[in-house]
Amino acid sequence: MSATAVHSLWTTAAEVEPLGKIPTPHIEYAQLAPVLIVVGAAVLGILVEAFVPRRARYYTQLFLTTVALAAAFAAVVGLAAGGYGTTEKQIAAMGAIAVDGPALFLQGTILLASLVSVFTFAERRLDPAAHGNRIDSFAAEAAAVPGSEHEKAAVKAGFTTTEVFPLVLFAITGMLVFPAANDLLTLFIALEVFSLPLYLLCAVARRKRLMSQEAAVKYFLLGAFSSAFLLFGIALVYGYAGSVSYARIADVVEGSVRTIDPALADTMGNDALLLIGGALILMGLLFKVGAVPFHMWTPDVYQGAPTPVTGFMAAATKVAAFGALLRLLYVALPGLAWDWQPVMWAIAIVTMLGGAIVAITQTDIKRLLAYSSIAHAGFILAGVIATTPEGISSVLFYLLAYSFVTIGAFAVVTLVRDAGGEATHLSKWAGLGRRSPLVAAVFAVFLLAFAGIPLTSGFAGKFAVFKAAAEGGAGALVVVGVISSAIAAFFYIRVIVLMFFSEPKPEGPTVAVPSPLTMTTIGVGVAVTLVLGLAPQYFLDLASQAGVFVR
Amino acid sequence: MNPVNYLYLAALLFTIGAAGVLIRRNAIVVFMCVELMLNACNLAFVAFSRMHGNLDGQIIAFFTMVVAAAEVVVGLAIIVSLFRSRHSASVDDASLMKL
Amino acid sequence: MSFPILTATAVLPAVGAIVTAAVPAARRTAAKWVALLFSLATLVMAAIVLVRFEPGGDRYQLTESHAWIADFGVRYELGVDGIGVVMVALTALLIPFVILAGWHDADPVETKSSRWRPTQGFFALILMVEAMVVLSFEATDVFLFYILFEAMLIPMYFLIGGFGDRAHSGTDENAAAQRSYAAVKFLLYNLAGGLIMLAAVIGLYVVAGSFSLSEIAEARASGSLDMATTTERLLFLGFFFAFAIKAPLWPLHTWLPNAMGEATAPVAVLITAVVDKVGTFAMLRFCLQLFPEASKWATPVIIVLALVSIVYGALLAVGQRDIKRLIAYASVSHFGFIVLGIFAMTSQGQSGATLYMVNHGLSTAALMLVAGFLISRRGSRLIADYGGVQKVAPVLAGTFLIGGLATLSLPGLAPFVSEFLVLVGTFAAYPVAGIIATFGIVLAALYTLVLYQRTMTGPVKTEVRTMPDLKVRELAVVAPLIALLLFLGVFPKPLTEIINPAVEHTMSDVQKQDPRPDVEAAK
Amino acid sequence: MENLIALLVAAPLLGAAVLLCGGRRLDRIGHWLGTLLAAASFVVGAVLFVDMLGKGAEERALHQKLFSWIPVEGFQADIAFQLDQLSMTFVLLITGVGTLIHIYSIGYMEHDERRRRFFGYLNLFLAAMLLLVIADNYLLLYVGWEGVGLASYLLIGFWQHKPSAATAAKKAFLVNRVGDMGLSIAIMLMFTTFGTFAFGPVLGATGETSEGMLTAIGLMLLLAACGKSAQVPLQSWLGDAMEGPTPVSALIHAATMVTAGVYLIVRSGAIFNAAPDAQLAVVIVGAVTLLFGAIVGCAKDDIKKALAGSTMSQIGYMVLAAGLGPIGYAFAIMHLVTHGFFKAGLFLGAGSVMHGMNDEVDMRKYGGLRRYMPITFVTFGLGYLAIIGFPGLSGFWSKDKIIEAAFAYDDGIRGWIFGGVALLGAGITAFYMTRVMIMTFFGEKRWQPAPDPDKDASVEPGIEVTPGEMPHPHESPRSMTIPMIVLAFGSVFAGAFFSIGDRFANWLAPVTQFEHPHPVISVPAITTATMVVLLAGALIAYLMYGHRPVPVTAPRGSLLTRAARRDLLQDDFNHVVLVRGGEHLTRSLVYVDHSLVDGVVNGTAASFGGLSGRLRKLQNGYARSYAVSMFGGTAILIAATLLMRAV
Repeated sequence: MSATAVHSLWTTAAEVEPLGKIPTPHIEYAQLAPVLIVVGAAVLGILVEAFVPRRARYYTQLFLTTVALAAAFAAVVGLAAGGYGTTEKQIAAMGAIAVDGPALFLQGTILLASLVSVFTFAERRLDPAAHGNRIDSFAAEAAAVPGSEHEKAAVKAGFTTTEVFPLVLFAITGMLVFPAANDLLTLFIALEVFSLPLYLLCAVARRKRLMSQEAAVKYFLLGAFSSAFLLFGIALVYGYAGSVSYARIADVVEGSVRTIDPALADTMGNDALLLIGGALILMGLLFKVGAVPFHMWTPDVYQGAPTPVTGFMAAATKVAAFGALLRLLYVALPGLAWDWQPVMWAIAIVTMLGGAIVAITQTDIKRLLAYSSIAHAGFILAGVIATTPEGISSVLFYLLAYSFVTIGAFAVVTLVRDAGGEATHLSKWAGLGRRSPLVAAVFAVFLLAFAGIPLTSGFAGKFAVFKAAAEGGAGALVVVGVISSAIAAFFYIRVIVLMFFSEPKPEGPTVAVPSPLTMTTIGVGVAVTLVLGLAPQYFLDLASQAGVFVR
Repeated sequence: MNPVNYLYLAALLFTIGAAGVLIRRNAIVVFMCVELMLNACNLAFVAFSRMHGNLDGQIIAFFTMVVAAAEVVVGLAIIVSLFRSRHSASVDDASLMKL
Repeated sequence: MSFPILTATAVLPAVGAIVTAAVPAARRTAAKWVALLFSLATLVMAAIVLVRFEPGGDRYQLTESHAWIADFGVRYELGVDGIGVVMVALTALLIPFVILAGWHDADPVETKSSRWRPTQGFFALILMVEAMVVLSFEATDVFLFYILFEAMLIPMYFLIGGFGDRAHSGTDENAAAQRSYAAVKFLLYNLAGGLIMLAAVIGLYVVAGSFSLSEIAEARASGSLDMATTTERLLFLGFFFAFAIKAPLWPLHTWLPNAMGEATAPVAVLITAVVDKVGTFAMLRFCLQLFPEASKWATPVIIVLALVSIVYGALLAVGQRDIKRLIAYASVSHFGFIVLGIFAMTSQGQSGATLYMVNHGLSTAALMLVAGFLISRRGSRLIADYGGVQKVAPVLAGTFLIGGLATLSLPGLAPFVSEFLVLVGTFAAYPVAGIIATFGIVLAALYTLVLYQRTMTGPVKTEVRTMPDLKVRELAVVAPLIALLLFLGVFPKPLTEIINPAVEHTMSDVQKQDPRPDVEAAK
Repeated sequence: MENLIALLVAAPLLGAAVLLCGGRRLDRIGHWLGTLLAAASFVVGAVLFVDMLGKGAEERALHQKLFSWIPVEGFQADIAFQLDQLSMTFVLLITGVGTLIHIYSIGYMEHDERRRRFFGYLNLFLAAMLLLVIADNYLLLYVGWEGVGLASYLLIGFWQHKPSAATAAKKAFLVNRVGDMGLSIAIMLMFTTFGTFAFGPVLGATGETSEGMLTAIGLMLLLAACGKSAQVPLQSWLGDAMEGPTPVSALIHAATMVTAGVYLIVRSGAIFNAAPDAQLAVVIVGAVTLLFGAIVGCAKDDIKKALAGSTMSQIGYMVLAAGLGPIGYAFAIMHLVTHGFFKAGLFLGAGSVMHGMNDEVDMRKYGGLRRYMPITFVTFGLGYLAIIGFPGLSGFWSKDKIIEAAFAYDDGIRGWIFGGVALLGAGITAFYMTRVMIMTFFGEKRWQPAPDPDKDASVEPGIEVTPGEMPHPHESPRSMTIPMIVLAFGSVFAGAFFSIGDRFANWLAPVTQFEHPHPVISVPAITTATMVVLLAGALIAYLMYGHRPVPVTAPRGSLLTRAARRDLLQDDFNHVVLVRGGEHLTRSLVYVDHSLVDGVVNGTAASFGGLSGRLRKLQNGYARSYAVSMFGGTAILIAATLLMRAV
């Protein structure tokens, strides 16, 4: 930039309006109700931790969380009924948050998924009671060193980490905002708000604590690393467009801004800013999505984290992250489609294939599901690339279908236990079908849904996405997709073979009889899987109505 | 002075931070490097804000600081608990889960 | 609207499956009876369908159509043409025999656990398969068909992998290993085919904007839909690949011997006589109807593949040591004939192919089920372990022989009619192919008679000296099949009358005329 | 009247059904039932015959259509019958001889616990054979054609516990299948050429198509005939077929089924008449087989195998005659009928001999039996005279005519060749039949103790044989002798009855136009020549076997003899080329299927597994390496986006 230009910058900078003119922000509380309810409940939860006696905490927290999530969901439904999904859609909170179809649909999905997975958080019948205290899957006292006297004492005293409930509520808050974020700052904040609690949640497993902590560290460091990239990307895009609001960015990118001051003109000329920035933001989101090559945290974290948390993460995070991705690409950077589409193509392909291929040789059920989630991320990306309304709605539908299958599957994983807690090694699952046909059958249903066998939600979703992709002209992607689903089918089948066709081992694991909580989770999972498989029409309509972004 | 140079500096800092994340073993140091990257971002924001002559960038910088602080809290908690159970803050020692 | 009889025919067995599965573990026999009754009820339903179908009438009859998944342009559309109705009847007819033949196949060896209920599962799965197969024969919506085409793999998979043939060589462990290998192979082969087809199905929608056969046909007729040649060919290949795996056509056949070898005889019948027919049926229904041009384009290659299947399958059957694998390869050969008849694209060929599906179902069922009875008596699948059975169990041997003669399509038995029609139809269009295919009849005689000679004749082996003859239940299975084989061999008219109009429709789809005899042509 | 036709088939078919499905409770009356139904069918045939005689020559043919069998667009096959003079001849022969042999079997199979089933099979055979000859289209004929094949398969392998029998049965069926291929291809050709395969239209329209096509059809029909009538090169099964019970050999493998080929050719006369090349092929096949069978017959020591060779040779005569066209058809059929009488008689005689000799079949272990079983001796003797063509007996009339016709093939070299061959055949026939006669009934006893059935599977079961016991030959029961006597009558008089005034030829003329042959040399000359070679043959045989004692164990013999014992090595050829080759082929294909076709698939799966294993290594558990991949990924991402823009 030449000196004169700098000078002009200088002067324009001097003519900034006096601060007094800044309008006081007005917040549409009604439209933001879902978020506010959840965050409020989270804060309350902290207070509960502080003041409610230990014995009562579990029930108080469980009650609070459930009610809050239910209420929030009710609010979402109310908004949708109020037409905010379609006709009334608007941008709230000074342009920070969009209240439109995709946002509401995804928020609803997240809330429902969270609700059922919170039940698995609260499950405390799986392990035999220690010292007369029911125990759940979270450490008695996360701060205590594993195996130390301190820990033993905590266990003896029957401590439980009820903090997980407020934590999960905070995480959900972030996830609710994430897909609704309408400017890059909100995006970043929402990302952090749901990431930080998740880091902590990963660390508080009751058993295999070393692995749990390791998972947390890896997730945290890599997460922070990626969010740094994201932030830098934001900075660059801001530099390019002079604003972080999606609408503004889109205008600038398309060159349809009314007033162009020289500084903007100058930065607008420099596409590198935009492209690099966009790429960095994309990377930050793809990391959360778990797309190759940003996926490598997934297996380790999924394996190490307490299984309920894994289920929650796998489902809700993906939903939120894809929501944000969609909004970014469709609202902020549609003008850049020609640039990001080819890249996304490549990423989608390697993600589908990579996830499927590496999963073949996995020996731990949680890692297996992690890789399968990677493969599924690839399938969803195929829908994202379509850049058509069908693309959006197909992705929305897929996310809905996928999240419940995932939560259900992980809930089943929590049931299969031996002396060392959950028996996650595949060899332990041999002959499960003979021991407890029902559990095995349920898990088989989930696996078939993952594999995308017709009459399950997995197939409907896969079909919707592939159809959208094909109509969007990505036929080759569809072919790669079906090939990798064929590969993926192999390892899902392998697990089924293991469960049903191989003789049970004498020292095999036992299947714990869960409380109604987990039963509800699994039941809902199965129900949704089959309903979306047999009669998806209603939800497809919902998705396609919700398939339009506000701008 | 030309604000563009601040951008170069920001990029430099960011790269240094990233490199640090990649090469340092000690979790604390790695984490510090991440902080460095965040601050590089802040610098970039401020510089751009200056160029465009609007305040968004500077406000964002404040938000970033808060987030960074929050990250420190969470991060240190995790790292310390890891250190206490393993008596080592090396990132590479934490590799139970692989393949 | 009238009573949805087609849906009923498919729903009935499905309900039966649920009821059967719900029978408490201890009430094993009850479950069997429930299953049998439901299958018989389905047979009655199918009979009603057969009666209410008017050969002269519209192409698709008893149609039903309901909105299903609008977003995918999918409707729940059912309807049967002459071919479909016959296949439905065949399926409904065979299942009771399958159930009856498998009466004791799923009795638990030792009670594993009170919750483990193999018997209920076995019969429920069989009925599930029936439901899906029947519906797939009735579906006139490509998507609906595809769904069932894929979904029926799952119950089949559990039937193969979960209830293996108790007669096996070697230890239980490696038997279980072979069994699950066979099951996985079956599933992956067909799943792969199905997924390729999925791509084609989506492609079809993108091109045609609809899944309904009738709509697409109209669009083609009105010219509003004209596929680019390459597109049509690619889509055709996508569909055909899946069907060729299911059929199975050389070189995609290798899953069949494993599956049929490891599965119990009734399940093997289910595979080859019922499920695989969906593949050949779909070639007629979808490949020719949706992609006539591409079908004609691909004909030469497909005919060659079919010929290879015929000769290759027969030769491999000769080389087998395992009775059931032998029958499996024989089936490969027969499927070769069916495909040949379909793609010869002459009236005789296609009527013959359709008849062949029915007759092959009956003959293989007869042969395989008797083989199953034989194997269950001796506990071995190896041909070498038998000899002189004819002396100790003449009825068993006799029925086995008749089954074998049907397999080698002896004139007077049903398969002859269809095989000859296929041969004539092929010969009229492709003389050389017709002649090569004729070698199949010699090879068929070879493997059948070798099998019979080695197992039934010669000095009585000590192991078979005490072998009991067929029981009443077993006779009840075999006798009706044989009776049908004889009847349809002498009087196939009832079937041909139903089939012919449908065949004419297909012929007009592909715009083919039968080659006229030289004498007339000369005039 | 025509409605009776179906009864011809229905009666024995009913019998077969009842006997085979009836179960043990029918064991006691089964054989009577079977015989009764065979007889019934004969009666029906006779009635129809009388009715037919009542009509003029041209309107004698009867038609009956039961129902349309395979109605498919452009393809009509009916279950319909046609009973003309030709069919009628066969009907009478089949039912007549058939009934006699049923009666014979009652005694012969008396001790066999599966006699009921035996009669069931016999009835099945009758039904199929009758269907074959009264069908009015080639497809229905095909049904009968394969039906008799099946019956023959079942009957040859009737004593299934004998591996040799089972194998022989299988061989017979397979070789016949090769012939059937010819028939089905012929039918396809007819369909594509004429659009139908009913006798009337096809044979009527031969003028409208090319000679080439007709030749092709003719050759295919010839192939079929070769299979069924054991003509070279498909003759190998007939010798082994003698594993079956002797009545079977008499009925199926001498009198009726094996002559079906001749029927087919004569029936298709119109086609052959228009295709001289095909005719030549027929004649050649006939001539070759004629010699082949005769030579084989000379070397066999097994009485039935010797007779089988003779059958082959005699059918060779018929085929040769059939190949000659209108001049030969009538004589072919005539010889067929007479041969039906005397060859059946000979076989029954042989059976009776075996019956008396503990089922010994080796003629070297007979000798001097004429005193012990006079009736058998006389009937057999008459049959012998008939077959060698002793003047006045049946064989003389029929065979002599064929020889004449052969000389009349054309007035060139071919006439001489085929005539000569036919003549030579007559001589050889005289030789081997005399040999059989002498070795069996004359000379000194060469009986051997009975073999041990446990050690030697070749013993027919049911007839209780105490090992080591010397045979005590005795005349067979009346149920067996009566048929022999009846047949003997036929073999004596039938020929003369037919030939006086060309009665038979004229009877057939409406179906197979009849022309008088004009041989290259005069008829009397031919007759005398025949007599000469005949006497020569008989004389040589006498000098070789009657004059000096017959060794019990066969001498090594000349090369030709040894070859002839092994059916002129034709079996060995089959074994080496077809059987061994086939085994190798199948075995290698099994390997291919397993390691190539299947290998490819498994290979792909395995390769994915390997790839997966390698990629897995990237997940090495070090957070920093994950960071590297992220960093690298981002770098690529950025580079890619920038490049996109640059390009």
